[in-house]
Amino acid sequence: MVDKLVPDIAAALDGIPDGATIAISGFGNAGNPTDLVHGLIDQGAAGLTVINNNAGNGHVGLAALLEAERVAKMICSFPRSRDPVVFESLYRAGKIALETVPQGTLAERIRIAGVGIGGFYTPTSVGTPLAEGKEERVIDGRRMVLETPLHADYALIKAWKADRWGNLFYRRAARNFAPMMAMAARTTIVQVQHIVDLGEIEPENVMTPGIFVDRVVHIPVPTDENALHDAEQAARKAGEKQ
Amino acid sequence: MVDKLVPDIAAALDGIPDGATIAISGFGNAGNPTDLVHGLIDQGAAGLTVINNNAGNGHVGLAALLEAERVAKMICSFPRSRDPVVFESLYRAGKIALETVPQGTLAERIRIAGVGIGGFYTPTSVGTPLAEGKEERVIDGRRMVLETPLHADYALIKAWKADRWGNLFYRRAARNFAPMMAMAARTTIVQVQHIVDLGEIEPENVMTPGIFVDRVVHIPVPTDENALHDAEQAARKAGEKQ
Amino acid sequence: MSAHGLNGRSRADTAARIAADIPDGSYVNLGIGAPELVANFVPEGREIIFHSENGILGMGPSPNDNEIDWELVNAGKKPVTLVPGSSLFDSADSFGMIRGQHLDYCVLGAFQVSARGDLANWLTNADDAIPAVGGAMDLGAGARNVIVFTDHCTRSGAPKIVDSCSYPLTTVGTVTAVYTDLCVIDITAEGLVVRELVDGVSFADLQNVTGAPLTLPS
Amino acid sequence: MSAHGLNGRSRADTAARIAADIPDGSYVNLGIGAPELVANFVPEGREIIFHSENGILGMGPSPNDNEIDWELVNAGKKPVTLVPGSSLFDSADSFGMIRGQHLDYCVLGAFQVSARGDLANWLTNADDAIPAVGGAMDLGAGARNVIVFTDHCTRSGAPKIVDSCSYPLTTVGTVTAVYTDLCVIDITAEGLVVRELVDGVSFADLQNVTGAPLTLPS
Repeated sequence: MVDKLVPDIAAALDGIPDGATIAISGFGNAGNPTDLVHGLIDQGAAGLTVINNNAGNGHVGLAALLEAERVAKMICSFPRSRDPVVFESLYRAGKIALETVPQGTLAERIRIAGVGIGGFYTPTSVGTPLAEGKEERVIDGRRMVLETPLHADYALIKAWKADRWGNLFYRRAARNFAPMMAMAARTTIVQVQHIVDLGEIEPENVMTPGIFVDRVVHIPVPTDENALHDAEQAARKAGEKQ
Repeated sequence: MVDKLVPDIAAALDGIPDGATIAISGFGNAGNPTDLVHGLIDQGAAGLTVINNNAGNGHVGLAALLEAERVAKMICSFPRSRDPVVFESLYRAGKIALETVPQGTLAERIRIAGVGIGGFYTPTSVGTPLAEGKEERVIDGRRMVLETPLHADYALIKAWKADRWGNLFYRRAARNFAPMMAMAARTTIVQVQHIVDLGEIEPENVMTPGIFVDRVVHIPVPTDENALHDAEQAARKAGEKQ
Repeated sequence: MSAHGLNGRSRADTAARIAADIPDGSYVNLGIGAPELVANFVPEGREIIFHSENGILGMGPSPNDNEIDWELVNAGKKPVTLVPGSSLFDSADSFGMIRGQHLDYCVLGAFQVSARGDLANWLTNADDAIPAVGGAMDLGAGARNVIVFTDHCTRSGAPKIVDSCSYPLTTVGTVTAVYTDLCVIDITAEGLVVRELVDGVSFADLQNVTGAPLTLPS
Repeated sequence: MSAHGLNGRSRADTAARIAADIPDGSYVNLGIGAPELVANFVPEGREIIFHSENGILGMGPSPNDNEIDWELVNAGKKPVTLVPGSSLFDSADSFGMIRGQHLDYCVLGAFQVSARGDLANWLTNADDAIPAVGGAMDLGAGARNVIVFTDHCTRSGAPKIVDSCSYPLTTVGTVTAVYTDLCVIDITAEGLVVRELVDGVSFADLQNVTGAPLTLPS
């Protein structure tokens, strides 16, 4: 019997070794697997390479993982946020490496890793510093650069519904990078708000088929990273005033 | 106001010139826009290049278009069917050109035309006759060949539901090549069984966003190509007996 | 009055000017910041479909405070709403729309724009600048019309429209038009063509605060 | 008894033998024709998830005549059903699963298989053969385990397991095992290793009707 449900976050994150490459979905709060990221701090793996669109906000979620100095390298499109202090100070101190990738190229590089493609030519970044060192050719009159697949050892993603086969449904704008990351990772770990019976997600509406999913953990009330950030900031300010 | 609905098949197919490249979705009966294909026979365009997974069955649908000698070239993965007589006789008579493309490469070549990618490296077809003349390189230890985008001037597709913005929902296995063809074509023409109000297809469940769709024609009871084929065969046999 | 010393229009007026040029039925992506203002000025009777690169087509205005849904945010990570007819998709599909030239317009801010349509809007030359590009290179390379929405000069009065960008480029030769507090400029094969000047600003005034040669439509 | 003169098992028995080797929870694509038989022999208690390259995961058996839905067909264009937990997707995603090595097994027919695991199953050398490949090259290049299900010899008694394929290739070096009416052969770095012989067939018998050197497991 196929049953991808695991009892808790520790089981979901079991075995992640030092030095692993971890793809983390989410764009702002949408689709952000904050509970898995916090679990990863407890789990202890270090020297990680993290793929995410951003590089953390405030001192919570991914920023907390960075602040714990578990991440050796970030691969992202936009290492800036409302409150980017953690990444910026690590970066300026030379404690973290950064690979900046245009957002669409990031999405597609992850996708091709998942679908067995070895590279693609894109017009994005041509003639810019981000194209330096990349093979370039003109295709149908348009300058293009060659981009390579971005594989991950693990993906941490958040979904709205899952069944025991690992079929996933994402709500609203929570989908973003998750489907590609689920395809690109050797092991895909999902925190999900609702566990449903097989067949409850209409076959047409499955967004990530279970074949791409390895472990599902039920987190009915996920951590709200925005709220946590605000609370943390308020506490910090209150502390400063005392 | 955005309103992509057109009154009839003639309006849907208006302006298709001789020599156009037409992508036609469908896999067996599933997602097969038979009414548009029959309309294209009436419309009259000739010298066409047609992209479809197959090359017609019996004497109906795409096979009828071929039999009317409107197609100069087929690009497909499997130019065989239960009853491939039309394509085979044209091909053997040198009246039609054929480009055979592995099915997954066909799907991806259409997709990349739609998403602005200039080429991709794939392990499929390496070392086979279908890789002849293609650039090859070894990526991560795997031999890969370079494949190019497959653009279309028009796509003819069938969907289950559409709204006036052109958002589409496909039923069961009718999706197959349609989403990529809708992206890859300059003009995408859809025959649809149900016209629904804006918002009736849940935003999460839209399979082809309207941005990829140009014209929608309401065909509540589409031609069933299998049934038509069977009827046509029965009539042919009855004729032979007389 | 700005650093250039000329009496330009407000950002809201520039946003409205851009909105007036976007035809009914267009698919449009608005960059984070000032470009977002354009959505407030869609002329009555036009249906413009807004795209957000994190996976939304048919994005609506900000929600009321009691309707905020943090799983529904725009590219600036701020809560938004959906309009009837909206669709949601993943980032690969979303950037497929962009790269595949399906968007009719994108509106972006700029540090600099060159006479041949190069755009610099993602990175300064500061020693400690952290390279953060987001979707700017994809949008600049992919949209059919790349509109730049910018102040005509920097806060210190330096021209932002220049012969050649001194900042790192975002895209090469893709900007189609620039809308500023002072003018509308089309970027053509013949260079920068001034389509419109705001009231009270002369061609000579404009050339004076612009770092590349301007022409009038022939 | 077949053209090779040996007393082999039936296709159904070979299909059952393959099914017995596919572990619980596997994702499996069965080629058109004889490989489809494998689905009939999944051992009790195992959950095998069948993939169809036209966009189905969780494909069930053929429908009853009154339940036929022509929008739900398999790769052979025949009507099928869905099991609870199934998902549907487009051809690009479906072949993404294949090419991306997410399928545990595919089972394909063959004209010929070579000692190094080359597969020829799509085109003969006939002068008028029309090249029709379908998904065979994608499946053969992409699945983690590529199982060939074939008669040991052709109808005229010629070996189908050969040193080097004389027919045009489908894939190079990807076949992992061959199940025939006479045996199970693993294709390893050391060549063709006979894992099993059917009752009444000796190693010498098998070598006699095979076009490449066989070994026994060390």
